[in-house]
Amino acid sequence: MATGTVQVRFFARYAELAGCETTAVSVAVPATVADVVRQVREAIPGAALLPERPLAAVNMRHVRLDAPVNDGDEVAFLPPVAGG
Amino acid sequence: MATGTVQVRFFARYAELAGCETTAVSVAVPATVADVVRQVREAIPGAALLPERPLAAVNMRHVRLDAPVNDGDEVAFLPPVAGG
Amino acid sequence: MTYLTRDPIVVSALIAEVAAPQCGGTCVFLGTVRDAPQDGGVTGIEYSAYEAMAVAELDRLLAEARKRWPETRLAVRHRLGLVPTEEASIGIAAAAPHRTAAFEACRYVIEEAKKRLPIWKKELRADGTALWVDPAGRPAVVGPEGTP
Amino acid sequence: MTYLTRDPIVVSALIAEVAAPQCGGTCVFLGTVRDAPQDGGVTGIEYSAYEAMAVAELDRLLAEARKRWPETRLAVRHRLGLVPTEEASIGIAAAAPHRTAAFEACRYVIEEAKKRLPIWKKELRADGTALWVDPAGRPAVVGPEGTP
Repeated sequence: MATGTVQVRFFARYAELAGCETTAVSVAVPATVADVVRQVREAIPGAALLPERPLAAVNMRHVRLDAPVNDGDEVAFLPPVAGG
Repeated sequence: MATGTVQVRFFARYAELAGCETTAVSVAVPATVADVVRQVREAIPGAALLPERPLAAVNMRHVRLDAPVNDGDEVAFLPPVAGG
Repeated sequence: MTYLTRDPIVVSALIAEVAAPQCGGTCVFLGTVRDAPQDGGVTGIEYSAYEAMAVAELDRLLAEARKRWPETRLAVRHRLGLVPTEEASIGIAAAAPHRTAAFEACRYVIEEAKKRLPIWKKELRADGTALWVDPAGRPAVVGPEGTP
Repeated sequence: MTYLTRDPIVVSALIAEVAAPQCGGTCVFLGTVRDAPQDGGVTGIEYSAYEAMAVAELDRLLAEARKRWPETRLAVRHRLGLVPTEEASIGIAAAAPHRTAAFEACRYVIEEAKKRLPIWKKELRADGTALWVDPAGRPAVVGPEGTP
Protein backbone atom coordinates (compact mmCIF):
# COMPACT_ATOMS: atom_id res chain seq x y z
CA MET A 1 0.00 0.00 0.00
CA ALA A 2 1.24 3.46 -0.91
CA THR A 3 1.38 6.31 1.56
CA GLY A 4 0.03 9.75 0.70
CA THR A 5 0.41 13.13 2.32
CA VAL A 6 -2.73 15.12 2.88
CA GLN A 7 -2.93 18.79 3.81
CA VAL A 8 -5.47 19.29 6.59
CA ARG A 9 -7.13 22.59 7.40
CA PHE A 10 -9.15 23.55 10.46
CA PHE A 11 -11.48 26.52 10.58
CA ALA A 12 -13.20 28.69 13.17
CA ARG A 13 -13.96 26.73 16.36
CA TYR A 14 -12.17 23.65 15.06
CA ALA A 15 -8.95 25.64 14.61
CA GLU A 16 -9.28 26.77 18.22
CA LEU A 17 -9.81 23.16 19.38
CA ALA A 18 -6.97 21.76 17.29
CA GLY A 19 -4.67 24.60 18.31
CA CYS A 20 -3.60 25.06 14.70
CA GLU A 21 -5.05 25.99 11.31
CA THR A 22 -3.17 23.50 9.16
CA THR A 23 -1.33 20.25 9.51
CA ALA A 24 -0.17 17.46 7.21
CA VAL A 25 -0.91 13.81 7.80
CA SER A 26 0.30 10.63 6.12
CA VAL A 27 -2.36 8.12 5.23
CA ALA A 28 -2.36 4.83 3.39
CA VAL A 29 -3.92 5.62 0.01
CA PRO A 30 -6.51 5.12 -1.33
CA ALA A 31 -8.06 6.56 1.81
CA THR A 32 -11.37 8.18 2.72
CA VAL A 33 -12.15 11.39 4.56
CA ALA A 34 -13.14 9.22 7.54
CA ASP A 35 -9.60 7.76 7.59
CA VAL A 36 -8.17 11.28 7.70
CA VAL A 37 -10.53 12.23 10.53
CA ARG A 38 -9.37 9.24 12.59
CA GLN A 39 -5.71 9.96 11.86
CA VAL A 40 -6.05 13.63 12.83
CA ARG A 41 -7.99 12.90 16.02
CA GLU A 42 -5.18 10.56 17.10
CA ALA A 43 -2.25 12.72 15.99
CA ILE A 44 -3.31 16.12 17.39
CA PRO A 45 -4.34 16.23 21.05
CA GLY A 46 -6.89 19.04 20.67
CA ALA A 47 -8.38 17.47 17.53
CA ALA A 48 -9.80 14.66 19.66
CA LEU A 49 -12.44 17.25 20.60
CA LEU A 50 -13.62 17.45 16.97
CA PRO A 51 -16.80 15.52 16.21
CA GLU A 52 -16.29 12.00 14.88
CA ARG A 53 -18.31 12.95 11.82
CA PRO A 54 -17.47 16.56 11.00
CA LEU A 55 -18.57 18.46 7.91
CA ALA A 56 -15.68 18.08 5.47
CA ALA A 57 -14.40 19.34 2.14
CA VAL A 58 -11.82 17.85 -0.20
CA ASN A 59 -10.15 20.27 -2.57
CA MET A 60 -12.76 22.92 -1.75
CA ARG A 61 -15.84 20.81 -2.37
CA HIS A 62 -18.25 19.55 0.26
CA VAL A 63 -17.96 15.76 0.49
CA ARG A 64 -19.32 12.89 2.52
CA LEU A 65 -17.05 11.05 4.90
CA ASP A 66 -16.73 8.09 2.53
CA ALA A 67 -15.29 10.33 -0.22
CA PRO A 68 -11.86 9.28 -1.51
CA VAL A 69 -8.71 11.13 -0.51
CA ASN A 70 -5.52 10.97 -2.53
CA ASP A 71 -1.94 12.10 -2.16
CA GLY A 72 -1.72 15.89 -2.26
CA ASP A 73 -5.38 16.53 -1.53
CA GLU A 74 -6.48 19.32 0.77
CA VAL A 75 -8.94 18.11 3.38
CA ALA A 76 -10.80 20.71 5.42
CA PHE A 77 -12.87 20.17 8.53
CA LEU A 78 -15.68 22.67 8.74
CA PRO A 79 -17.77 23.59 11.77
CA PRO A 80 -21.49 23.83 10.95
CA VAL A 81 -21.63 26.66 8.44
CA ALA A 82 -23.40 29.87 9.32
CA GLY A 83 -22.84 32.25 6.43
CA GLY A 84 -25.09 35.07 5.41
CA MET B 1 -87.45 58.28 -6.75
CA ALA B 2 -84.75 60.71 -5.66
CA THR B 3 -82.10 62.05 -7.98
CA GLY B 4 -78.46 62.17 -7.01
CA THR B 5 -75.43 63.85 -8.49
CA VAL B 6 -72.36 61.75 -9.02
CA GLN B 7 -68.87 63.01 -9.81
CA VAL B 8 -67.34 60.96 -12.60
CA ARG B 9 -63.61 60.75 -13.31
CA PHE B 10 -61.87 59.37 -16.36
CA PHE B 11 -58.24 58.37 -16.43
CA ALA B 12 -55.50 57.72 -18.96
CA ARG B 13 -56.90 56.36 -22.23
CA TYR B 14 -60.48 56.77 -21.01
CA ALA B 15 -59.89 60.49 -20.44
CA GLU B 16 -58.63 60.74 -24.01
CA LEU B 17 -61.70 58.89 -25.33
CA ALA B 18 -64.16 60.91 -23.23
CA GLY B 19 -62.41 64.14 -24.09
CA CYS B 20 -62.48 65.20 -20.43
CA GLU B 21 -61.18 64.12 -17.05
CA THR B 22 -64.27 64.81 -14.97
CA THR B 23 -67.98 65.24 -15.42
CA ALA B 24 -71.06 65.17 -13.21
CA VAL B 25 -74.12 63.06 -13.96
CA SER B 26 -77.57 62.91 -12.40
CA VAL B 27 -78.87 59.45 -11.65
CA ALA B 28 -81.96 58.10 -9.96
CA VAL B 29 -80.72 56.89 -6.58
CA PRO B 30 -80.23 54.28 -5.29
CA ALA B 31 -78.20 53.47 -8.40
CA THR B 32 -75.40 51.08 -9.30
CA VAL B 33 -72.10 51.66 -11.04
CA ALA B 34 -73.60 50.03 -14.12
CA ASP B 35 -76.31 52.71 -14.15
CA VAL B 36 -73.64 55.41 -14.09
CA VAL B 37 -71.77 53.71 -16.93
CA ARG B 38 -74.92 53.68 -19.08
CA GLN B 39 -75.68 57.29 -18.25
CA VAL B 40 -72.16 58.45 -19.08
CA ARG B 41 -71.97 56.49 -22.33
CA GLU B 42 -75.17 58.20 -23.45
CA ALA B 43 -74.35 61.69 -22.22
CA ILE B 44 -70.80 62.06 -23.51
CA PRO B 45 -70.17 61.27 -27.18
CA GLY B 46 -66.59 60.01 -26.72
CA ALA B 47 -67.57 57.96 -23.69
CA ALA B 48 -69.52 55.62 -25.95
CA LEU B 49 -66.11 54.22 -26.81
CA LEU B 50 -65.58 53.10 -23.22
CA PRO B 51 -66.13 49.38 -22.59
CA GLU B 52 -69.59 48.44 -21.39
CA ARG B 53 -68.03 46.83 -18.33
CA PRO B 54 -65.07 49.01 -17.34
CA LEU B 55 -62.98 48.62 -14.20
CA ALA B 56 -64.50 51.07 -11.71
CA ALA B 57 -63.94 52.60 -8.32
CA VAL B 58 -66.37 54.33 -5.99
CA ASN B 59 -64.86 56.74 -3.50
CA MET B 60 -61.38 55.38 -4.27
CA ARG B 61 -62.17 51.69 -3.78
CA HIS B 62 -62.31 49.08 -6.51
CA VAL B 63 -65.90 47.87 -6.90
CA ARG B 64 -67.95 45.58 -9.09
CA LEU B 65 -70.48 47.04 -11.48
CA ASP B 66 -73.37 46.10 -9.21
CA ALA B 67 -71.97 48.20 -6.36
CA PRO B 68 -74.30 50.93 -5.03
CA VAL B 69 -73.79 54.58 -5.90
CA ASN B 70 -75.23 57.39 -3.82
CA ASP B 71 -75.58 61.13 -4.09
CA GLY B 72 -72.19 62.83 -3.83
CA ASP B 73 -70.15 59.70 -4.61
CA GLU B 74 -67.07 59.87 -6.80
CA VAL B 75 -67.17 57.21 -9.49
CA ALA B 76 -63.99 56.56 -11.46
CA PHE B 77 -63.59 54.55 -14.64
CA LEU B 78 -60.18 52.94 -14.81
CA PRO B 79 -58.45 51.49 -17.85
CA PRO B 80 -56.82 48.12 -17.10
CA VAL B 81 -54.21 49.01 -14.48
CA ALA B 82 -50.54 48.62 -15.27
CA GLY B 83 -48.66 49.93 -12.24
CA GLY B 84 -45.19 48.93 -11.21
CA MET C 1 -46.32 58.46 3.86
CA THR C 2 -45.06 59.70 0.51
CA TYR C 3 -45.65 56.75 -1.81
CA LEU C 4 -45.68 58.73 -5.04
CA THR C 5 -42.77 60.70 -6.39
CA ARG C 6 -41.68 62.36 -9.61
CA ASP C 7 -38.01 61.97 -8.72
CA PRO C 8 -35.75 58.96 -9.18
CA ILE C 9 -36.26 56.25 -6.55
CA VAL C 10 -33.36 56.09 -4.10
CA VAL C 11 -32.94 52.49 -2.94
CA SER C 12 -30.75 53.34 0.03
CA ALA C 13 -33.46 55.67 1.36
CA LEU C 14 -36.07 52.91 1.08
CA ILE C 15 -33.79 50.50 2.93
CA ALA C 16 -33.06 53.07 5.63
CA GLU C 17 -36.80 53.50 6.15
CA VAL C 18 -37.31 49.84 7.05
CA ALA C 19 -34.03 49.16 8.86
CA ALA C 20 -34.35 48.15 12.51
CA PRO C 21 -32.06 46.33 14.95
CA GLN C 22 -34.42 43.37 15.27
CA CYS C 23 -34.54 42.79 11.49
CA GLY C 24 -32.08 40.29 10.03
CA GLY C 25 -33.40 40.14 6.49
CA THR C 26 -34.34 42.84 4.01
CA CYS C 27 -35.83 42.13 0.59
CA VAL C 28 -35.99 44.90 -1.99
CA PHE C 29 -37.79 44.81 -5.30
CA LEU C 30 -37.23 47.30 -8.09
CA GLY C 31 -39.39 47.37 -11.17
CA THR C 32 -37.49 49.05 -13.98
CA VAL C 33 -38.53 50.29 -17.38
CA ARG C 34 -37.09 47.90 -19.90
CA ASP C 35 -36.21 48.38 -23.48
CA ALA C 36 -38.18 46.43 -26.09
CA PRO C 37 -36.07 46.18 -29.24
CA GLN C 38 -38.74 43.96 -30.85
CA ASP C 39 -41.05 47.00 -30.68
CA GLY C 40 -38.47 49.28 -32.25
CA GLY C 41 -37.04 50.38 -28.90
CA VAL C 42 -38.62 52.00 -25.85
CA THR C 43 -37.03 55.19 -24.54
CA GLY C 44 -39.19 55.50 -21.46
CA ILE C 45 -42.63 55.21 -19.93
CA GLU C 46 -44.87 58.04 -18.87
CA TYR C 47 -46.69 57.03 -15.68
CA SER C 48 -49.95 58.65 -14.63
CA ALA C 49 -52.14 57.83 -11.66
CA TYR C 50 -55.41 58.39 -9.91
CA GLU C 51 -53.16 59.71 -7.19
CA ALA C 52 -55.46 59.88 -4.18
CA MET C 53 -56.75 56.37 -4.85
CA ALA C 54 -53.24 54.99 -5.46
CA VAL C 55 -52.24 56.30 -2.04
CA ALA C 56 -55.39 54.87 -0.43
CA GLU C 57 -54.86 51.53 -2.14
CA LEU C 58 -51.22 51.39 -1.01
CA ASP C 59 -52.32 52.19 2.54
CA ARG C 60 -54.74 49.28 2.35
CA LEU C 61 -52.36 46.78 0.83
CA LEU C 62 -49.52 47.63 3.21
CA ALA C 63 -51.95 47.21 6.11
CA GLU C 64 -52.85 43.77 4.74
CA ALA C 65 -49.18 42.82 4.45
CA ARG C 66 -48.41 44.03 7.96
CA LYS C 67 -51.30 41.97 9.30
CA ARG C 68 -50.11 38.87 7.46
CA TRP C 69 -46.40 39.33 8.35
CA PRO C 70 -46.75 41.21 11.64
CA GLU C 71 -43.11 41.99 12.37
CA THR C 72 -42.38 43.18 8.85
CA ARG C 73 -41.47 46.78 8.11
CA LEU C 74 -42.43 48.03 4.66
CA ALA C 75 -41.69 50.99 2.44
CA VAL C 76 -42.93 51.64 -1.09
CA ARG C 77 -42.24 54.30 -3.68
CA HIS C 78 -43.93 54.56 -7.09
CA ARG C 79 -42.57 57.03 -9.57
CA LEU C 80 -44.87 59.11 -11.81
CA GLY C 81 -44.15 61.13 -14.92
CA LEU C 82 -41.48 60.17 -17.42
CA VAL C 83 -39.30 57.26 -16.31
CA PRO C 84 -36.47 56.63 -18.77
CA THR C 85 -35.49 53.08 -19.75
CA GLU C 86 -33.45 51.27 -17.07
CA GLU C 87 -34.70 53.52 -14.27
CA ALA C 88 -37.02 52.24 -11.53
CA SER C 89 -40.74 52.93 -11.62
CA ILE C 90 -41.44 51.13 -8.34
CA GLY C 91 -39.32 50.30 -5.31
CA ILE C 92 -40.41 48.16 -2.38
CA ALA C 93 -38.41 47.33 0.74
CA ALA C 94 -39.45 44.77 3.35
CA ALA C 95 -37.41 44.11 6.47
CA ALA C 96 -38.24 41.36 8.94
CA PRO C 97 -36.60 39.44 11.74
CA HIS C 98 -36.29 36.45 9.36
CA ARG C 99 -35.81 36.37 5.62
CA THR C 100 -38.88 34.30 4.68
CA ALA C 101 -41.24 37.03 5.85
CA ALA C 102 -39.15 39.70 4.12
CA PHE C 103 -39.30 37.86 0.76
CA GLU C 104 -42.99 36.98 1.06
CA ALA C 105 -44.14 40.43 2.14
CA CYS C 106 -42.11 42.11 -0.61
CA ARG C 107 -43.54 39.75 -3.21
CA TYR C 108 -47.06 40.30 -1.91
CA VAL C 109 -46.75 44.06 -2.24
CA ILE C 110 -45.52 44.01 -5.84
CA GLU C 111 -48.12 41.43 -6.93
CA GLU C 112 -50.96 43.39 -5.35
CA ALA C 113 -49.59 46.71 -6.59
CA LYS C 114 -49.61 45.37 -10.15
CA LYS C 115 -53.20 44.24 -9.78
CA ARG C 116 -54.66 47.11 -7.82
CA LEU C 117 -52.85 50.43 -8.17
CA PRO C 118 -54.72 52.85 -10.45
CA ILE C 119 -51.60 53.73 -12.39
CA TRP C 120 -51.19 53.71 -16.15
CA LYS C 121 -48.29 53.56 -18.53
CA LYS C 122 -47.78 55.28 -21.85
CA GLU C 123 -44.87 53.66 -23.63
CA LEU C 124 -42.64 56.08 -25.52
CA ARG C 125 -41.19 54.41 -28.58
CA ALA C 126 -37.89 55.30 -30.20
CA ASP C 127 -39.77 56.37 -33.37
CA GLY C 128 -41.58 59.10 -31.43
CA THR C 129 -44.91 57.33 -31.09
CA ALA C 130 -46.59 56.78 -27.74
CA LEU C 131 -48.82 53.87 -26.77
CA TRP C 132 -51.01 53.14 -23.75
CA VAL C 133 -49.95 49.83 -22.21
CA ASP C 134 -52.96 47.53 -21.91
CA PRO C 135 -51.81 44.56 -19.86
CA ALA C 136 -52.65 41.48 -21.90
CA GLY C 137 -55.16 39.10 -20.47
CA ARG C 138 -56.17 41.43 -17.65
CA PRO C 139 -59.95 41.21 -17.13
CA ALA C 140 -61.76 44.46 -17.78
CA VAL C 141 -63.68 44.19 -14.51
CA VAL C 142 -61.96 43.47 -11.22
CA GLY C 143 -63.86 43.15 -7.99
CA PRO C 144 -62.59 44.15 -4.56
CA GLU C 145 -60.91 40.76 -4.15
CA GLY C 146 -59.42 40.79 -7.61
CA THR C 147 -62.13 38.48 -8.97
CA PRO C 148 -63.73 39.29 -12.29
CA MET D 1 -15.50 38.28 -9.30
CA THR D 2 -14.96 39.79 -5.87
CA TYR D 3 -17.49 38.04 -3.69
CA LEU D 4 -15.74 38.65 -0.38
CA THR D 5 -15.10 42.04 1.11
CA ARG D 6 -14.03 43.56 4.41
CA ASP D 7 -15.79 46.83 3.60
CA PRO D 8 -19.46 47.73 4.01
CA ILE D 9 -21.69 46.33 1.27
CA VAL D 10 -22.89 49.03 -1.11
CA VAL D 11 -26.35 48.09 -2.40
CA SER D 12 -26.33 50.54 -5.27
CA ALA D 13 -23.09 48.98 -6.58
CA LEU D 14 -24.66 45.50 -6.47
CA ILE D 15 -27.70 46.75 -8.35
CA ALA D 16 -25.55 48.52 -10.94
CA GLU D 17 -23.70 45.24 -11.53
CA VAL D 18 -26.87 43.41 -12.57
CA ALA D 19 -28.71 46.25 -14.33
CA ALA D 20 -29.42 45.70 -18.02
CA PRO D 21 -31.91 47.20 -20.48
CA GLN D 22 -33.72 43.88 -20.97
CA CYS D 23 -34.32 43.42 -17.21
CA GLY D 24 -37.62 44.66 -15.80
CA GLY D 25 -37.33 43.25 -12.27
CA THR D 26 -34.54 43.34 -9.72
CA CYS D 27 -34.71 41.57 -6.38
CA VAL D 28 -32.16 42.39 -3.70
CA PHE D 29 -31.62 40.56 -0.44
CA LEU D 30 -29.61 41.93 2.45
CA GLY D 31 -28.78 39.85 5.48
CA THR D 32 -28.04 42.15 8.39
CA VAL D 33 -26.58 41.53 11.82
CA ARG D 34 -29.40 41.83 14.28
CA ASP D 35 -29.37 42.70 17.90
CA ALA D 36 -30.45 40.02 20.38
CA PRO D 37 -31.58 41.76 23.57
CA GLN D 38 -32.61 38.39 25.04
CA ASP D 39 -28.91 37.43 24.92
CA GLY D 40 -27.86 40.62 26.63
CA GLY D 41 -27.33 42.49 23.36
CA VAL D 42 -25.16 41.78 20.34
CA THR D 43 -22.80 44.51 19.19
CA GLY D 44 -21.61 42.75 16.05
CA ILE D 45 -20.52 39.52 14.43
CA GLU D 46 -17.00 38.59 13.42
CA TYR D 47 -17.17 36.65 10.14
CA SER D 48 -14.39 34.30 9.07
CA ALA D 49 -14.23 32.09 6.01
CA TYR D 50 -12.40 29.36 4.19
CA GLU D 51 -12.00 32.06 1.58
CA ALA D 52 -10.89 30.12 -1.49
CA MET D 53 -13.63 27.54 -0.98
CA ALA D 54 -16.28 30.23 -0.32
CA VAL D 55 -15.38 31.78 -3.67
CA ALA D 56 -15.45 28.39 -5.42
CA GLU D 57 -18.77 27.51 -3.82
CA LEU D 58 -20.27 30.87 -4.84
CA ASP D 59 -19.03 30.30 -8.40
CA ARG D 60 -20.79 26.95 -8.36
CA LEU D 61 -24.05 28.12 -6.88
CA LEU D 62 -24.29 31.15 -9.15
CA ALA D 63 -23.67 28.86 -12.13
CA GLU D 64 -26.53 26.65 -10.91
CA ALA D 65 -28.82 29.67 -10.55
CA ARG D 66 -27.90 30.97 -14.01
CA LYS D 67 -28.65 27.58 -15.47
CA ARG D 68 -32.02 27.41 -13.74
CA TRP D 69 -33.02 31.03 -14.51
CA PRO D 70 -31.09 31.57 -17.76
CA GLU D 71 -31.75 35.24 -18.35
CA THR D 72 -31.02 36.25 -14.77
CA ARG D 73 -28.07 38.44 -13.85
CA LEU D 74 -26.64 37.91 -10.37
CA ALA D 75 -24.24 39.65 -8.03
CA VAL D 76 -23.24 38.62 -4.52
CA ARG D 77 -21.13 40.16 -1.82
CA HIS D 78 -20.31 38.58 1.55
CA ARG D 79 -18.61 40.68 4.15
CA LEU D 80 -15.86 39.27 6.39
CA GLY D 81 -14.34 40.58 9.60
CA LEU D 82 -16.32 42.57 12.12
CA VAL D 83 -19.82 43.52 10.97
CA PRO D 84 -21.55 45.81 13.48
CA THR D 85 -25.22 45.32 14.37
CA GLU D 86 -27.62 46.61 11.66
CA GLU D 87 -24.99 46.42 8.92
CA ALA D 88 -25.22 43.89 6.09
CA SER D 89 -23.14 40.72 6.09
CA ILE D 90 -24.45 39.51 2.75
CA GLY D 91 -25.96 41.25 -0.26
CA ILE D 92 -27.47 39.56 -3.29
CA ALA D 93 -28.92 41.20 -6.39
CA ALA D 94 -30.82 39.36 -9.12
CA ALA D 95 -32.13 41.09 -12.23
CA ALA D 96 -34.29 39.36 -14.82
CA PRO D 97 -36.63 40.24 -17.66
CA HIS D 98 -39.56 39.28 -15.37
CA ARG D 99 -39.91 39.54 -11.61
CA THR D 100 -40.66 35.89 -10.83
CA ALA D 101 -37.20 34.81 -11.96
CA ALA D 102 -35.59 37.69 -10.07
CA PHE D 103 -37.31 36.72 -6.81
CA GLU D 104 -36.69 33.00 -7.23
CA ALA D 105 -33.03 33.30 -8.19
CA CYS D 106 -32.34 35.73 -5.33
CA ARG D 107 -34.02 33.39 -2.85
CA TYR D 108 -32.13 30.40 -4.22
CA VAL D 109 -28.79 32.12 -3.76
CA ILE D 110 -29.40 33.11 -0.13
CA GLU D 111 -30.78 29.68 0.80
CA GLU D 112 -27.85 27.86 -0.80
CA ALA D 113 -25.35 30.35 0.61
CA LYS D 114 -26.65 29.68 4.12
CA LYS D 115 -26.29 25.94 3.62
CA ARG D 116 -23.06 25.76 1.72
CA LEU D 117 -20.70 28.71 2.22
CA PRO D 118 -17.80 27.83 4.54
CA ILE D 119 -18.24 30.98 6.60
CA TRP D 120 -18.49 31.20 10.38
CA LYS D 121 -19.80 33.73 12.82
CA LYS D 122 -18.49 34.73 16.21
CA GLU D 123 -21.14 36.73 18.01
CA LEU D 124 -19.83 39.66 20.03
CA ARG D 125 -21.98 40.24 23.07
CA ALA D 126 -22.48 43.56 24.80
CA ASP D 127 -20.84 42.12 27.93
CA GLY D 128 -17.58 41.59 26.05
CA THR D 129 -17.92 37.83 25.58
CA ALA D 130 -17.71 36.18 22.15
CA LEU D 131 -19.50 33.05 21.03
CA TRP D 132 -19.27 30.88 17.93
CA VAL D 133 -22.69 30.62 16.30
CA ASP D 134 -23.65 26.98 15.85
CA PRO D 135 -26.80 26.97 13.71
CA ALA D 136 -29.37 24.90 15.59
CA GLY D 137 -30.53 21.74 13.96
CA ARG D 138 -27.92 21.89 11.23
CA PRO D 139 -26.62 18.37 10.58
CA ALA D 140 -22.92 17.90 11.32
CA VAL D 141 -22.36 16.15 8.01
CA VAL D 142 -23.64 17.56 4.74
CA GLY D 143 -23.11 15.81 1.42
CA PRO D 144 -22.58 17.54 -1.91
CA GLU D 145 -26.30 17.87 -2.45
CA GLY D 146 -26.95 19.05 1.06
CA THR D 147 -28.04 15.61 2.24
CA PRO D 148 -26.68 14.23 5.49
